[in-house]
Amino acid sequence: MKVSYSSDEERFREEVRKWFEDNTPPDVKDQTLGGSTLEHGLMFKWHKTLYEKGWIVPEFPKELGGAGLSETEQFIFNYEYSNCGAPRLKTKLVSLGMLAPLLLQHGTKEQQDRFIPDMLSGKTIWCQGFSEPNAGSDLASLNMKAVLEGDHFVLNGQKTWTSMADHADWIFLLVRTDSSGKKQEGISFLLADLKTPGITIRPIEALTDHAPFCEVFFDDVRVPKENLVGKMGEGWKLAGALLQHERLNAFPVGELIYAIETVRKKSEKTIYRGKPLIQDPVFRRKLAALEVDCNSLLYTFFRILSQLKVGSAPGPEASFLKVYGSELYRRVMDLNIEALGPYGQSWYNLEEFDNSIHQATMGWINSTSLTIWGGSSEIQRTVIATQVLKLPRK
Amino acid sequence: MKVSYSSDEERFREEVRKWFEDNTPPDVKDQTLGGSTLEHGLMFKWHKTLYEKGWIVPEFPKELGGAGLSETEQFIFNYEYSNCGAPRLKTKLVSLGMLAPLLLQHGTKEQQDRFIPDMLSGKTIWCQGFSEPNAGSDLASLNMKAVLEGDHFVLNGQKTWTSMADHADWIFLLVRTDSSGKKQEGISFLLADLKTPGITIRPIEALTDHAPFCEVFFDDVRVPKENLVGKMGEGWKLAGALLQHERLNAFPVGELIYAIETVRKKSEKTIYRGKPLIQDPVFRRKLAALEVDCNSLLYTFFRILSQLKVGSAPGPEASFLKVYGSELYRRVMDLNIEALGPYGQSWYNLEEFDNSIHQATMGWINSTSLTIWGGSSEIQRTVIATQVLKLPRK
Amino acid sequence: MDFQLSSEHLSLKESVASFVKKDHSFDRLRDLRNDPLGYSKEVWKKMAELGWMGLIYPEEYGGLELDFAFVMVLLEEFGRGLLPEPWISNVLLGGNLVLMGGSESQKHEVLPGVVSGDLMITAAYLENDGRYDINFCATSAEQRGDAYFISGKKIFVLDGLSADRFVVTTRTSESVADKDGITLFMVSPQEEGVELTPLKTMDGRNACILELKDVSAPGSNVIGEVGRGYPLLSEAIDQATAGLCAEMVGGMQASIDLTVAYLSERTQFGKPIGTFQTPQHKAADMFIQKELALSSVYYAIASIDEKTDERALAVSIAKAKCSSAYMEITKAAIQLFGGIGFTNEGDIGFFLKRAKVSEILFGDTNYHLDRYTRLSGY
Amino acid sequence: MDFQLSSEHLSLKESVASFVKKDHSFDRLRDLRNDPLGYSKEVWKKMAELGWMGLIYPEEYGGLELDFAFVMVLLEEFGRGLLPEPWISNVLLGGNLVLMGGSESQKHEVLPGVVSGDLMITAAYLENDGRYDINFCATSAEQRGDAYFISGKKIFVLDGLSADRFVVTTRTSESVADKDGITLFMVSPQEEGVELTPLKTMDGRNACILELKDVSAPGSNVIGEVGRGYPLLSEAIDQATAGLCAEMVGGMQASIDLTVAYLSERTQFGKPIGTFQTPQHKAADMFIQKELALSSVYYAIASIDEKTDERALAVSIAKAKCSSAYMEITKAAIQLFGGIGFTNEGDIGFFLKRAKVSEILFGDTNYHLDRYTRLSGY
Repeated sequence: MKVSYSSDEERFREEVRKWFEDNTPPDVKDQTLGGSTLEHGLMFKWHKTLYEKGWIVPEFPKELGGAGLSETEQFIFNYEYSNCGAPRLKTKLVSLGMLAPLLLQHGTKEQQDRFIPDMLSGKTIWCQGFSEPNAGSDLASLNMKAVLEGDHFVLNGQKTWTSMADHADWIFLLVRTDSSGKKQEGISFLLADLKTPGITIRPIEALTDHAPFCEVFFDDVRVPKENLVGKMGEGWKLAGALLQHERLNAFPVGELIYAIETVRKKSEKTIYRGKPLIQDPVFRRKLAALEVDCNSLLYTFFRILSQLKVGSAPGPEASFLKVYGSELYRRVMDLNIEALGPYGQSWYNLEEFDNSIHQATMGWINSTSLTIWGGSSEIQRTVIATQVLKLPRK
Repeated sequence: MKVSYSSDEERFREEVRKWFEDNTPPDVKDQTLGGSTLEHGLMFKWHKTLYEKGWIVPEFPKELGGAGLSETEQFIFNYEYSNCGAPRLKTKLVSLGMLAPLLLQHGTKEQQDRFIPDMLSGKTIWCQGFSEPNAGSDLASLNMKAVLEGDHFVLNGQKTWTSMADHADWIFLLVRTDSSGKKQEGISFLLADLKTPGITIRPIEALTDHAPFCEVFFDDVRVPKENLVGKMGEGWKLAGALLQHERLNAFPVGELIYAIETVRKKSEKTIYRGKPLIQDPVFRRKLAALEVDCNSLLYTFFRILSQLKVGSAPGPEASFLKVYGSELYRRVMDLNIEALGPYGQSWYNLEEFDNSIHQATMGWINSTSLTIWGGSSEIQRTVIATQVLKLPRK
Repeated sequence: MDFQLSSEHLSLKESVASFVKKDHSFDRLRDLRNDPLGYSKEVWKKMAELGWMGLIYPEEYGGLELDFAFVMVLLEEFGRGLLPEPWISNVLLGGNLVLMGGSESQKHEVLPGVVSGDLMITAAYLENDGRYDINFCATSAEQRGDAYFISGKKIFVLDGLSADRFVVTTRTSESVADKDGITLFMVSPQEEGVELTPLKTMDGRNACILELKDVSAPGSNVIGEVGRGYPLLSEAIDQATAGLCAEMVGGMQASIDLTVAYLSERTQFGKPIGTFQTPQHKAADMFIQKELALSSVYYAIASIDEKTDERALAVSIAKAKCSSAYMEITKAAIQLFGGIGFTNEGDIGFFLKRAKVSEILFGDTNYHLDRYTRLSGY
Repeated sequence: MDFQLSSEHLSLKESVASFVKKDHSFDRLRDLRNDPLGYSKEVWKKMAELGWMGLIYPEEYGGLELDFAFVMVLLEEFGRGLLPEPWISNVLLGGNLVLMGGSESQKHEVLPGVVSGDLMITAAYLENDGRYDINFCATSAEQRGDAYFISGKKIFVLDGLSADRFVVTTRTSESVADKDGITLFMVSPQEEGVELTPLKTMDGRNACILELKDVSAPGSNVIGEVGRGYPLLSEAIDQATAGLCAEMVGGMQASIDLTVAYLSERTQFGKPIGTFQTPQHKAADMFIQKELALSSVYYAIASIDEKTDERALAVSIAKAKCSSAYMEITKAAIQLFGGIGFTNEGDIGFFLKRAKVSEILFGDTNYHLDRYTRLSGY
């Protein structure tokens, strides 16, 4: 057993850290906590910078546009990326983070060649069309119809909670191609150009007053049948594989560590009754308790990385990373806003306020939703209970 | 609206306080926290003292052996009783606290005359036979058979978690007299003399190393049919009425206040890093937070008392008193043991230790079970959700 | 001991409830987010016409002279609908300071206007580095001749953007965190040297930063005695805090009602999500928290009404309890609503934001637990 | 970075697991509650024969000289079965202090006996009013001629009732709470002036109060240097604490296994209670807590193994995390078992008691969070 990184890994870490220090634009730095607040022009520019460096999807092999990083290097990379305060890139999250790996495994050669290069360069932005108004936690109940007519599927229905749809070019979809059997079995996986006639996009305003997601309506939308991924009726299985792939990355621990570090630094600078807030015995105790939990989660990632090294992929038990991570992140953001004192009640866009206040209040609001998206805490706990602990389902 | 007691109530409070101060034997005082540790001889003696004072069941009308207290006076009485540190009297808990009110409402004149006087004097000790091995939370599933043969019911089956059965004289029982219809409908309510042939009692040792409850086995036990309370098949309704009556008293808030006061006094005397523990900023903050919760619960009893004054009996919403009270009591006992430092790990019967350590460790163990007995927290939360908030059952 | 509401209380409750239903809506809240004031002067005027500004003020100034439980009833209903009008800051804070400490001429100058809704008055007492401590006061008032000259900066002045008068804490003696030596001044925003910076709070209301640069104020603008402003301020803030707690309980109740309705109606996996045990038990916890918070509010309100020595303690208990309860309830509500709970299209999110602002207003849980500790003598 | 166990580790794990299964049972625990020692000398001897006392000791003294991860593997399995034998106090505390600080002759006197299981040695360092502070030491050692004379009282000496030797902290200079000026002495219970008062812990093990009244000890009984005992003690306690954390994680796993089995088999309302959502989600939380605690233990064990500068910090993180996790898991387990969980007839209650004792042993969560704060420099 060893706690330290190897000297190669340490060297890589230093290289990444230094590069981000030197190359992250000031207006991209320290934007992590606020969540979805990075302005879109800035995001595309930052995408391009990373693409040119070859780090837009560093976990991919070099021949596919990545940097061929090992699991540990990838972890180090993500950790240091967060550590510079840059927010997750929504321009790559669903495209390179989810769809590309799926296409590489289950897509046709044509699909791979047609779509992946533009994902890398940032030319094509993708969004994900899974949830529907009546299919949230119960995703398999989805209703959106796709009927094959000649060379085209004809789509009718609605998707919702589609992140970035109003800035995206393409969407990948779970659609119902068969309603006769078990509900999981009639689902297929399609790719659609958002410029296709019949698609209407309506942004949904979140509690942050931004619109990070949209409703997408489909009215007799014709999608060429070569845009089917996998076989007809394989959609549920593909979605499962895609989510499987995401498990380890479902919770960005680097952002958590960045957040708790932010709280610590802030409380060193804030004055309370003549002393730094961090010296207030109750505050420092809360901070210490959170740091213990954050460290334990970080060590858990180390432990899972060790398992990955010897080839055991994390199964459903990795669900707990997302449950615990999101709930812990929420507690960190609670303390972050607590550190602000009266300023914690303020909303954004006021010259008087510095960025850290803006990040704290937006970030706090955002943190309340992390336990909802990507499989709510309730769903994940049920997965742990039934799939990991094997408690009876009925 | 008024927060203070009336001058009559204040006078009564002073009288009760003074009487307990003067008349509570030293070996009965400060025994509340440990739970079920009061030795039985002592308990009977204490019962007799209260009986002679006319305070064994002060909420009863004078003609029935009580002191005819109003709801508020009764609250004051219970509060001050706990405040002297005397533990709840198991010799009256189920007899006068539960069965007697039921007999007064639903029993025959003969049953009342035969049983209630001996409950008052402490001559007859009762225990309650509701739970069975396979009917705990799901009480209506009870299996114990009672078949009417001539003038007698013949009982076969088993009860469990029967408090005090090994010191009791009589037991009241829910038994199954009909298995044909809905499971709630075939249940009847019986009284049985524990000396009847065919009854075997086996004490169950609790985590405290005491045996506060027993299993009671019935093998062809013959119970005269005049010992039926109410009509055949009315048992479930009667049990409901009995539990209804108990709702407000289901959680003894006086004991909670006594407990938190104990923690506060202890932390004033304990020295930590050269100062009283209560001056440790983190400890005092925890204490303050608990005191706020304890006070809020106390005020809730005040609020319910006000409602009782104008005649509105607490409905199922009063379930929350027990849920919150027992969970809060557990947190108080956690802090109580925390205050002890290394002594918190010690077990009893050591001369070196004073009573407060004994009470703390026993009481801590006991507190972990309060959320189980008398309707578990889970059951009570379901009651609140479905009966108070009217959430759909199916 | 009596926590019953009289029929007069209940009749006010009914009037307020029907007013909130008729003259207010969540869509009004949505619109007001883009309004710098965050409330409607028209609605404010209507409230004044109903006599609500003068609820607890003496008849002499146009008030109804009712007991403090009416404040609870009124604010609980405001809280249910999240009515954004600045009742607490005007009636319990600014106007109340004049009522409790002002000279007869000050009272006659100010209170009738508060009662009629024509004069807006709030208090300015928080400063940078003082967090929630109301005794932290670096703003100086220097006497030169007949007048005082005030310099300093106040932050988060509640509803300060529409105020016609500020009651400002200043230091006339002792040092920055002392309770003695604080003097209250009435200052109008038109005075030379007064500068306002508008702020918006998370729940869309207004506040401001108030900067005073050598602002002149005659001695007749002192409220109460020189150097003796702290007890007045403390009393007014306690009353405002108790009022806020009542408002919070109303918000808790509304959050629970909305959540229960949603759980009963939204189906997943073929049945209403309210039939699942985890949502049921969470909803039960929301109910429990609300019940306890409500009791703490009754106690605080009755303590103020009866002017018991324990009223400050009772207020800190209520604020600590309500802050955590409101926060827990609204967080749980968002979680139970899922995605829609996180949008401005649903109503429940407004309660989350109000819960956060309410938690912070007049001191967060830390502040009140700390104050509770000191007041109970350990 | 590598948190993998080698095949050697896994093979020890298997041996220990089968030993625990064969030579231990919960019924043995039930019997041992009435035994003053709370463990079996016979089982102790068997463990020694398997070489486990010498696991990390040098071959020179009969040990196996293995790395610290073997300690984790061993204690995790002990923790699963709640094996009550005093391995931690003897090997990681008493013997370890001699190993780290003793002279060659002390080592040769003590360590072979520890390895063979024939000599029992523990450490005595807690005092009244010192709570968990290991630097709090009022026990004096006064030099008179060639010998020291020790007077004082130590509380909760772990497994002290069967000890043949105590390593006792004494103050030879500085004042009561200083880290400098603490000297370690080896003292045998047969010395004149030594008095033992037996204690029983909540989980049925033994401890004692050790009173020393002018007990004479030659200078050759000093372990390490005079006045420099604190760093040795601190290191040994850190290792013992890391070991305890491994044991705790084993207990967490066993508690979860027992609970899952019960939930799957016990039926109410016509189906296994494990099908209800609330028990399912509670069980999931138990699992989550255990996973995090386990990671903190890996980190602490590996830090000790690698002797990094952060090992004390890593130990305090692990102890804080394991204490709260073990407590939460066992409390939830009792609740899920219902009545049977609260009896001595079920097995799960033993874990609740062990969790409480483990929480307190070597410093509770407050102590370790406080220590974490100081070690991380704020």
